[in-house]
Amino acid sequence: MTLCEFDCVSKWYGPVIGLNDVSLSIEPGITGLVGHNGAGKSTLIKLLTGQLRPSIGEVRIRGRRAWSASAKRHIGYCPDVDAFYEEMSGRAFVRTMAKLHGFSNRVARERAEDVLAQVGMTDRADRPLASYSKGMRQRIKLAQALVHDPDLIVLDEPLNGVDPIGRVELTRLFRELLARGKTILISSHLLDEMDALANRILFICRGRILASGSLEEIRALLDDHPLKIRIATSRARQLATRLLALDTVQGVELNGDDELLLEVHRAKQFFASLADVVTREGVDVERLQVIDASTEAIFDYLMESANHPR
Amino acid sequence: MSTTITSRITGPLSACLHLFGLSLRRLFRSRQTMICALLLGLASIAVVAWSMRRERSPEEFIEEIFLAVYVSFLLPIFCLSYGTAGIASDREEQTLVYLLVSPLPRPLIFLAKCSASLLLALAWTMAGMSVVCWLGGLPGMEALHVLWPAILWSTVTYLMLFMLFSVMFRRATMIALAYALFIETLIGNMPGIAKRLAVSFYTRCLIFDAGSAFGVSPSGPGGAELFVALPGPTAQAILYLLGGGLFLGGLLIFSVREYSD
Amino acid sequence: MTSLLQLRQVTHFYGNVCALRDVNLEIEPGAIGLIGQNGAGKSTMMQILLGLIRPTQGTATVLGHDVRTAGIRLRGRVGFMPERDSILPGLNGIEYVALAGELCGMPRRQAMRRAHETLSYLGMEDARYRRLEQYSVGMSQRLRLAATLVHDPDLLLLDEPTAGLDPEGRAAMLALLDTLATRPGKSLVLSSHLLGDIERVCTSAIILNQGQVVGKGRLDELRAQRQQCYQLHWEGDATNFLAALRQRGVDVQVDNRRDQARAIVPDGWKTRLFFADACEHSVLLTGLVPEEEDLEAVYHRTINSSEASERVAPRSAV
Amino acid sequence: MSLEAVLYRDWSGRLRPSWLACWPIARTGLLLVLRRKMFWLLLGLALLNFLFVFATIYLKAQVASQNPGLARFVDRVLSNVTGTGETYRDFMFAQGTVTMLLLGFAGAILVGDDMRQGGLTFYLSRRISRWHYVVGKLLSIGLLVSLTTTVPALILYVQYGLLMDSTSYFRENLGILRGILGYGLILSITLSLLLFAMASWLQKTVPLVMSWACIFVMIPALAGLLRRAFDDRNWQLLMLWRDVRLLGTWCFGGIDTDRELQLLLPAAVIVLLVCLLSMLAIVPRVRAVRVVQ
Repeated sequence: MTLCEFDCVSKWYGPVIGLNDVSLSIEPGITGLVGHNGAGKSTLIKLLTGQLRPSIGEVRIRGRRAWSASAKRHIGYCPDVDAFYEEMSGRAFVRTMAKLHGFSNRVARERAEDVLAQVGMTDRADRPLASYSKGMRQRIKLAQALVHDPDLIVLDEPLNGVDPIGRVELTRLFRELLARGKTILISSHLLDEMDALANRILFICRGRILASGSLEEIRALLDDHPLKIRIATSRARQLATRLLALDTVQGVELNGDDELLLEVHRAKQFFASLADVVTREGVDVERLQVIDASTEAIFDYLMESANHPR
Repeated sequence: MSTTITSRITGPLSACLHLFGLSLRRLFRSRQTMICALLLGLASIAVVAWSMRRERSPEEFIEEIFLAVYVSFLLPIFCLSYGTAGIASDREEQTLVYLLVSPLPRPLIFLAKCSASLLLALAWTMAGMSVVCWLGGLPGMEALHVLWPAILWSTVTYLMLFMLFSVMFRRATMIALAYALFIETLIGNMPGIAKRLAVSFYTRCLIFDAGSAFGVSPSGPGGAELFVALPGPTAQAILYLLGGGLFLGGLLIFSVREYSD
Repeated sequence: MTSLLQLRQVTHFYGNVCALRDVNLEIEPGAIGLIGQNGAGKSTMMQILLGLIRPTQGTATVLGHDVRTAGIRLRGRVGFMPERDSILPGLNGIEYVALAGELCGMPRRQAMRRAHETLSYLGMEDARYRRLEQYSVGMSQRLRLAATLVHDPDLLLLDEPTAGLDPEGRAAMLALLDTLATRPGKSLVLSSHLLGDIERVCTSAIILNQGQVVGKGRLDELRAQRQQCYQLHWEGDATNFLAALRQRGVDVQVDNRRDQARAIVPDGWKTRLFFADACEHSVLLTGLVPEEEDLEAVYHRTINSSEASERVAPRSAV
Repeated sequence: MSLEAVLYRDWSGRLRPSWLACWPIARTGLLLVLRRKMFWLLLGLALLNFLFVFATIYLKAQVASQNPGLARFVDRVLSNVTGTGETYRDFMFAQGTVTMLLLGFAGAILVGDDMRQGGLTFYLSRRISRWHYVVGKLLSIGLLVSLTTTVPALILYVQYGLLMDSTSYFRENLGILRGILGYGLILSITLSLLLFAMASWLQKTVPLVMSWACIFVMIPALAGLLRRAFDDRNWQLLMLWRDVRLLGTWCFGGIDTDRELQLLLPAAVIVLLVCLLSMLAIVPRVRAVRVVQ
């Protein structure tokens, strides 16, 4: 039986549409749900975890409706809001959650220790939650999501506000969970965040699943997507003239005397030529930065290429 | 491994019991408890002052203390303190999501929360009543014997009403405050049968019915004619129905409601 | 016009805690950066400059006003932009800015006119009539700046104006501050813990540490004491590329992601060498971002290097 | 053609004295309150009583000119609206409940939120001192109180006079005007100080409304109880709202009985004491605020 599937699901709040005719099934591995804020990510997740009911269609977890209590047994949810029963310690919180899942006191204690060890919080779990750092709070949230050993783990923006070191550790943790045969759904508003993490990407925008596939497939789809690049150098004019001669460069904008904004396609080829030009001309580039394309921009691009296939 | 862990789940009943205990603890340790204690303290001082003077009859006790201070103010505030906190405070602190995604059926969640609030509210109203009556001396104790059922059922009804607020509104406490302090008083003092829309009307009906042996009756200009009391059993039946209806309403709304914030 | 501000042996205590100790400063009008970590005394300094608190000892004169006696009058000529909060939910943009003008003593109609003018100057024409609770962080930061500028102050005091902004928002805010700093006859004091902010906007800086002025001077002098560091991004197998860089004396620290690294370069480094090496080892260099060194390191060095000279020739004017 | 409009422009007008800034503070406070729908509901409730008295005055005038016999009957039935000082005093007293409710809920918006969410930083970093801010906010609360008491009472007064046959009502009853203004002023001052003090300490709406209810519902109930228990009317002094009413009666020149005369002085002392205590409570709160974190 499939773990989780959306069957022509739409959801609206009053006149506002949150999700528009989405059909998908979540496959084993790590799935990244990518979309900007307001694209429908949280609606999808709330439907999946049974906090909302679809207006049209059905969400099924192991064949049962997601809204029903029995479906929730299979899902562990790590919410995006940073809220706990603040007066408790981390350990007490996880135990409480275990008991709310129906474990007896003794089993709940075992389970709590087990998951605390999994997230690496065993020795720090007795401090009150209010004194935790963002990363530690994130781990406790993760621990409570694992406490009933669910098949599907849903993580809503788990890397938001976590420092780089914390990110690395959490990423490692997700991989360990994957190795133990869990299915994981991670949402994020940055495609780059999924780079090192997801096997499969669901690209969501304006309430619709725009693209799904492996990261490579998505990247390939986006390879031709024009990039915006910022270059700062003291010899901007000279460099601009040289770069204009490249056929990968579609536009150059001179921003002040020492900054260039480039629009390029076929990025790989461009970077190779750029290094070449810089070395040959002896120009010192103080900054070379790809300006992150917003998911909105990618959406527009994908819509465009869907409407006018080349 | 998955199956072994899942098989150790004992079922929704123990989870429900645990939620009940958890809610009870959290509610008891909240600020509301302090406010209730403070109010009861203030009232007690007044009652002590009242009872120091010459001998009093139970009738005077009921009219001057019980109705004026306890029924019109302390009772709704006690119920409000725990009733609205039931679900609205979880929602305010954004912790409701943990309950909503847990494999507990929603009606059971409501039931557990509701019984925790009810237990605490009943403890406060009953203890508060006992304290007030005890401090009122002999007339107070006499009154206590006949009055407690009226207060018990009023507490249940009030609490169910405030639980309903709690399920429906995010700012349940403010709405309930405005209701208890203003709308109840306003409606309760209207002429005709309009006052039957207020919970406190039935409480007073029950008190007048039970206290008739002491000669308690609606006072003030117009008195009984203006009050249009219902007979005790009718009032009691209405309170049962009202309490039950409000409970079912809260249960139903909580079961189908989507908390998307 | 005499000096912008003059602090003579200013010491301030909160109870037993010493927030400022024996500060002597004399500063000419211009754009001045105020650098220091939390608790270094920045906020106390700001409050003294605003005439909100009186220093326990010493005298402070700002724009010719003694802060002890002319606090309110002084605030008519100084604009202060607080770090956060200070938003009144329920008002809209134009009302908020006009209110700020009126509180500074402008007549109502003038305040209204000026509010429109200031908001459009800051590029917020479209958001003027929106409620403040709907503003994004960047917008509300700009709005606060507008409320500070509305009465055309001679001195702008900005407390962490880039806090909580994303890189784009920060760049936009800094560009704005940069143009503000060039207004003739006006000064600004910018408090921040990011050296990059100050570098972009200011010409001179004061470094505070534990309530004392540990460094002051023109920015180019401070800059000279800084290490150059870049964040590199690439595509392809970079083993040889990184080895080549290390050979040139670059200190390379590779991230876990294996496609980016931090490179601390030696003095006199030319960035074209990055590209040359990349070319040679067939690596695609896709990103090269100068990194702002953490302030802490800079001023620890400042403390160490300036300690000796401070003892010999203490407290020269900036 | 000139392009100067896009550049930064100087402004070199004269700045006005700081105390004039109290008015924008008060105005903004009122604006913030009136932007909430809930307060329009409460104001609507306050309007009900006003409309009732308004209609009564109109009805009486109408009937009096058409049917003197009926007029006497109407006078007997609606004996509380007679155009004397008592009419207006009772009207303003009756507005108490709604006013209390309005203030209880407005306290957090006017004062509490500023303290809690850093709005004070905004005010205090301008060309005003803390005391200008306090006065502005007090003015704001005072205006809110007048909006439900003094202003409608004044309108009723004018209406009553205009519906008379000559201007003699205005000429003979100047004392009433003084009474309305005096009572209104005492109400505004007392309540604004008390509300500011409580809101600056409690800040959030729920505890504020609870404590506010304690003062205006619980304590009066207790006072009534104690009065009956000891058969001593002096306990009535615990009811702040009644004390203010007594002072109001004095403003209207309507103190007739010895009983009221005896209570007048203690009532004044209590009201003054409340004001004084409130001020004492306000001072440390306002001083403690740090503008820069």
